[in-house]
Amino acid sequence: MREYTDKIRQIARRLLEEGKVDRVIGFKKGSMPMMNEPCVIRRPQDADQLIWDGNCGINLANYLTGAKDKVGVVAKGCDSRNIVTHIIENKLDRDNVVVIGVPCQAMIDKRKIAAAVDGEISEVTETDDGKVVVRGNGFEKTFDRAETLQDNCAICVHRNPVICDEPVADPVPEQTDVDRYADIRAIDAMSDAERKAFFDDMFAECIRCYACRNACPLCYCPTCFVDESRPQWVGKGQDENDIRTFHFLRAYHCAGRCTDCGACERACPVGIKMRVLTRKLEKDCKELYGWEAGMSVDQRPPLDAYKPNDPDAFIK
Amino acid sequence: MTKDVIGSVLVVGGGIAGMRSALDLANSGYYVYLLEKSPSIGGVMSQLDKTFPTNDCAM
Amino acid sequence: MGLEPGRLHFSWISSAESTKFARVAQEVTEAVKALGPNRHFLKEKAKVA
Amino acid sequence: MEIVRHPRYVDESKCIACGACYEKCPKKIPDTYNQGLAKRKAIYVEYAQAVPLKYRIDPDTCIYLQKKKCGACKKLCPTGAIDFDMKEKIDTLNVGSVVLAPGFKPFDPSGFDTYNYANLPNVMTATEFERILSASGPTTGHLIRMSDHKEPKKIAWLQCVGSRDINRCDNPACSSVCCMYAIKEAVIAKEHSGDDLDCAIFYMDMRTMGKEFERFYENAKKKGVRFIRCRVHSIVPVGDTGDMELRYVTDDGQVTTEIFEQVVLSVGLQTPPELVALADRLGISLTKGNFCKTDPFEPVATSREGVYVCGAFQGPKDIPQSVIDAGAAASAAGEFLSPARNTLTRVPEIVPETNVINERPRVGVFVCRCGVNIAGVVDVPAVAEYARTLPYVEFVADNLYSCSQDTQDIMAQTIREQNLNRVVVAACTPKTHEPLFQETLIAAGLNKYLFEMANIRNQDSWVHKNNPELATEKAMDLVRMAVSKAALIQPLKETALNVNQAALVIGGGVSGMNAARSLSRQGYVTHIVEKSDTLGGQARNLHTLPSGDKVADRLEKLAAQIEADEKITVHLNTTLAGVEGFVGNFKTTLAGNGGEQVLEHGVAVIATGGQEYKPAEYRYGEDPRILTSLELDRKLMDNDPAIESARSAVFIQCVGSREPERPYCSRICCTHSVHNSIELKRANPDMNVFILYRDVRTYGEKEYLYREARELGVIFVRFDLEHKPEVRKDGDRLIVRVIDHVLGIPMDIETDILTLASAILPNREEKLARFFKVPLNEDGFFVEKHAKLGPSEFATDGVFLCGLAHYPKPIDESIAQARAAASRAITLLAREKIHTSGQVAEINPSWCSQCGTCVSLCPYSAPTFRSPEERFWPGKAEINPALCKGCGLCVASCRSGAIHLKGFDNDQIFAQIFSMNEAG
Repeated sequence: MREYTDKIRQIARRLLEEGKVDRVIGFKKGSMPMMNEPCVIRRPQDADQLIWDGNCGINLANYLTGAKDKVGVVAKGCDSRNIVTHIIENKLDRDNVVVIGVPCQAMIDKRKIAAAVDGEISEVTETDDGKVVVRGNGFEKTFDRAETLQDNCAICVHRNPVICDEPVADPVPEQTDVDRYADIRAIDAMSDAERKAFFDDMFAECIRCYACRNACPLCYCPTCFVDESRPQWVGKGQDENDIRTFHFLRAYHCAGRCTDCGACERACPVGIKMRVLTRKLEKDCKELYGWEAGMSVDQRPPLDAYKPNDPDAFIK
Repeated sequence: MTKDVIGSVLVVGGGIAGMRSALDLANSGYYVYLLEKSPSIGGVMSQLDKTFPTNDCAM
Repeated sequence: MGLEPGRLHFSWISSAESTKFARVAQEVTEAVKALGPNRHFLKEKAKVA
Repeated sequence: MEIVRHPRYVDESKCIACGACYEKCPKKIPDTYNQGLAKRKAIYVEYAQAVPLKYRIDPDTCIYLQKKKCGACKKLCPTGAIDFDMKEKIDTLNVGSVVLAPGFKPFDPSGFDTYNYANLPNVMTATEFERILSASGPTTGHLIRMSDHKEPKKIAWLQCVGSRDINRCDNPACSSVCCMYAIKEAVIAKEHSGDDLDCAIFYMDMRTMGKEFERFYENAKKKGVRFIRCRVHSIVPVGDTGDMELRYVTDDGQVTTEIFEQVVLSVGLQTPPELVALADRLGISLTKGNFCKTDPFEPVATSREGVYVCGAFQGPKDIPQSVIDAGAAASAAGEFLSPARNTLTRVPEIVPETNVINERPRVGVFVCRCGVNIAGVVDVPAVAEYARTLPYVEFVADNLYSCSQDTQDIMAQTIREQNLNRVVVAACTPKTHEPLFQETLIAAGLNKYLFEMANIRNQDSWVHKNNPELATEKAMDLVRMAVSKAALIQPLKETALNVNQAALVIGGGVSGMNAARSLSRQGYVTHIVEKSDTLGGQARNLHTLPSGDKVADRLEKLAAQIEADEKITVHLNTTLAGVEGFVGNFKTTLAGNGGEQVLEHGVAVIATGGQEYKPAEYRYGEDPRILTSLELDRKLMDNDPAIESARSAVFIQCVGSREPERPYCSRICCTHSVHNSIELKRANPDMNVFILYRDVRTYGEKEYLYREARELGVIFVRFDLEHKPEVRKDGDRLIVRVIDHVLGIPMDIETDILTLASAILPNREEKLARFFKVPLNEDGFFVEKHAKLGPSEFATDGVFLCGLAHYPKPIDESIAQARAAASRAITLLAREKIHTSGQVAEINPSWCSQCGTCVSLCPYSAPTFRSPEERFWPGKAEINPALCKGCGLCVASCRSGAIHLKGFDNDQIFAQIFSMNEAG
């Protein structure tokens, strides 16, 4: 991780010095453990604020939406795919962005760690041999890093940046033996009553704070459908139907575009696992159209285009 | 070619060819008489079920 | 998403396929009737005093 | 011209197609529209979608007209439309030109006793079979056979019935369309009855030479349709089972018998005797096969000036080709009449429009009785009474016939007197009557979009005729829904755009030149852009046509005409560097001759042609005696001594065509090789000429050439894709080995000329496709608007297509398509202004997120991004109303909800839905 941090600082400094970018977006150490903050560096001398470790999960593509100046951005696999989607969807000009590509070694999940220890955590360190050491008020606990990963990172198959101008390191091996959709298949296999119960349970805690939407790099509409009043697509209250409408529609808006960066679940204050919705659609897009989001700047998502040979088995 | 030609055309046959021809002429600024011996236009194409290669409905 | 199967139907029907349209409409109506009233996602009607 | 107007015995201006007469007519006769497979009455409309939808009495079967009895229809007709006293009328028309499109008659196989068509109910013609497959046919689309109404499990098609036959009938020509329609019928039959239906097509040569046809053929094979190359001699009934036995010889020479439950005869196209007589009266010449005689360079001109021909009378052909001809004939007639354009057409008077914006809605509801059609079931006064109670309704009336002229006048007057600003008509279907009522609104000075229709006939009184109470209740629901929407509708503006009167033709080959000449002859300034330094394109490489014409001579004449034409500017050595704008207002940047030039034009014709495939197979390039077809033409043109001295010549067909990597037929090579084989035989009758082929595709009257070649002693040897000929060199000798399909043994042919009939390749004009936002297909040819109905135009308005850029085709067909493209372009130019529809999508830029989904999805390229430099809403998407068709695709796809469809706004639709909900 140390090498990554050094390399990122070095690249950022050089880009700023050479005037190739007006600013660099990356991460700096947060005031609390496992709470790194996105930060914007505008002067070469500030580049040393930048860091990299397993707590850089926030999708920085979110900060690029509509950028008009020259930006350098630190991007892992999923971030880079969202940058691609941004380019496709006119949120960003490819010529305006310098991607500082980080071959990602997966992010750790602060909630998993916090749940596994008692008491306040004061320090978390990752060792070179794949351990996570957590220290707090009167305790120290060591985890296998692999056990502390974010859910989406554990099943990630695109850890290396798709587009990259300034590589931070050589590509890491991609995971090839993961099953991304075991839980989705289980839901698919449920009866409608079971499925309803599953979702009843899943959404029971939702407080309609829209943190998932706000964290998502795909959600950039000037006015979100939930905020429209003519027509009022979704009621504003806590009615279960409105909650579902919000989540299902939001997932559909991400169909063929979601890179499973995990921003939504990370942002959720009540721990709703809404990635099952986006991954169901991701699975369908892959199976029906052979499509994975954000892999190429030349192709639009499958739902944005009509082809005569599109599958239509559901039509009688 | 005489210069005082009459700006109208008689189209004989109201099948697909006759209809297309009549429409083109009418839209090009000529008065068209479309002649069809049966009581409605459409010709043989209207009797077909579907048309290849798209298997579109012929109607 | 827990919507009962059989409440959503798709069909290609050309403008000339009146019989097919009638048949599909019948089938859908019967399928939905067989399901009975919708049990999921019902929103309670606001009670006006 | 004198024309005979046959009496309909029904007054068209009065008939409202209510069907009361049909209900009561006692006379049942065979339905000719359904090929006699069903019954209809003596008073009838041909089919439900017939235009005009007016009844007619068949005088030969009507009881009254025959015996002066009955007359039930006259008593019953609510509008008094029946008039038994109508007489034949002879009208004299003065016309400037005549277009003949009289079509064809399917061959009648009753005369073939071995096929037993006249005796066996389960032997039917392909046209009859179409009706069986059709949802509107006698069996409502159920595939059952006639004898016992059983679903057949095995169906055979026999090809070339009444075509390519001089023994049993005198129709030597190929009908061009039967192979494809038989395959289509087999595929559709399988769709109807499931994959286990056994379909077998017995054929001589499979002629699938049209665009996308070969793929369709290959797919049919994959779907299990059997193709058996054999001409079946006879159809023998199997006892009284209704089944039939066919005897045939398989490819390996085995004689086989097989039993089928249904046999379809693929009957050919022929010119009926009455047409031959008509041609005689008009003094136009016919071909040997009784088709209209034309010149390859003037494919739609008859032998008489001012008389043009199109469709199957010009030669046996399919729908796209007929549509192409039709455009060409229209263009030819238009060129002939150009000085008299717009002298006889009429312009309607314009009533000034009242401004109703910000007025409180005042809805007028007109409930139509439609005679007894609606009022017989629905309680119309009750519905009208109910309508009066609805919000914003200021006026209600019920009419006997809303669509009659006098009612229309009264409606217009009422709208004025009552100051109505929204109109709802509860009547029949908007599909046929909306335009009529909109005219009434216009006449009353209202914007035509302030109109809403409730369909209480087709969707109510007709379907619920046994339940009047329910029907009345439903009518009220429909009216309430319509009124709730009507209160929210707004007047919509149709913007008028000027159409730049210049045309741009891209490509200076035969197609491009013909398109340009047609445009210029109709009075439009035209520019030809040609990338090379001469006009003529691929035709410059051709020697002669089967008609005997020297292509070079005709080409020279054409090019001279183009160059002398003051309205045509030719830009040689020029390509397109960019295209901006849209229909009526294109701005194209031409690059060439050391500079750039911007051209403004209203329409564009793409005629960029194709090229010859340079073979990688058959040792091409290794020996000067191995030629492509065009290289042979060159030798013939140059009178190369090698031709005269050759003792033997071989043609190999399908070189690069109909192969897995290029799965289309190049259409012209069979005719080209057969024609050249005749040329060789003529030059040197002792020469041994072989044509190695897969299917001989000399479609239409080109079949005569095939026969002539065989008569001259040209030897045809068939091979298949798995056993392609091999070419080898033995010292100086050039040897072709092919497996003889009759003997099944390899045969070596020593040859002095080996001609490879190589494929026609598209030019893959990807840049051009991007410029004009038009698509290319997998093979690299341009994709037309509609395979059947729009072969010479693109889905993008204002852009047209012809020649090899569309698909391989011979010169006459290219010329026809060039003129068709011009004809379609002229219909746009002649309008001078285009009015956009009011019902178009509109983007609210403050909600637009610029994601580009609409831009990507729209089939008409209507949404685009504003320039990033624009002062207002830079970079946001906007919709060009001139290109928008109002389909709503973008509206549905917009995540941000920024797009709405005018006339179908969310609030309007929701109002309708919510007011439906009250129905309970």
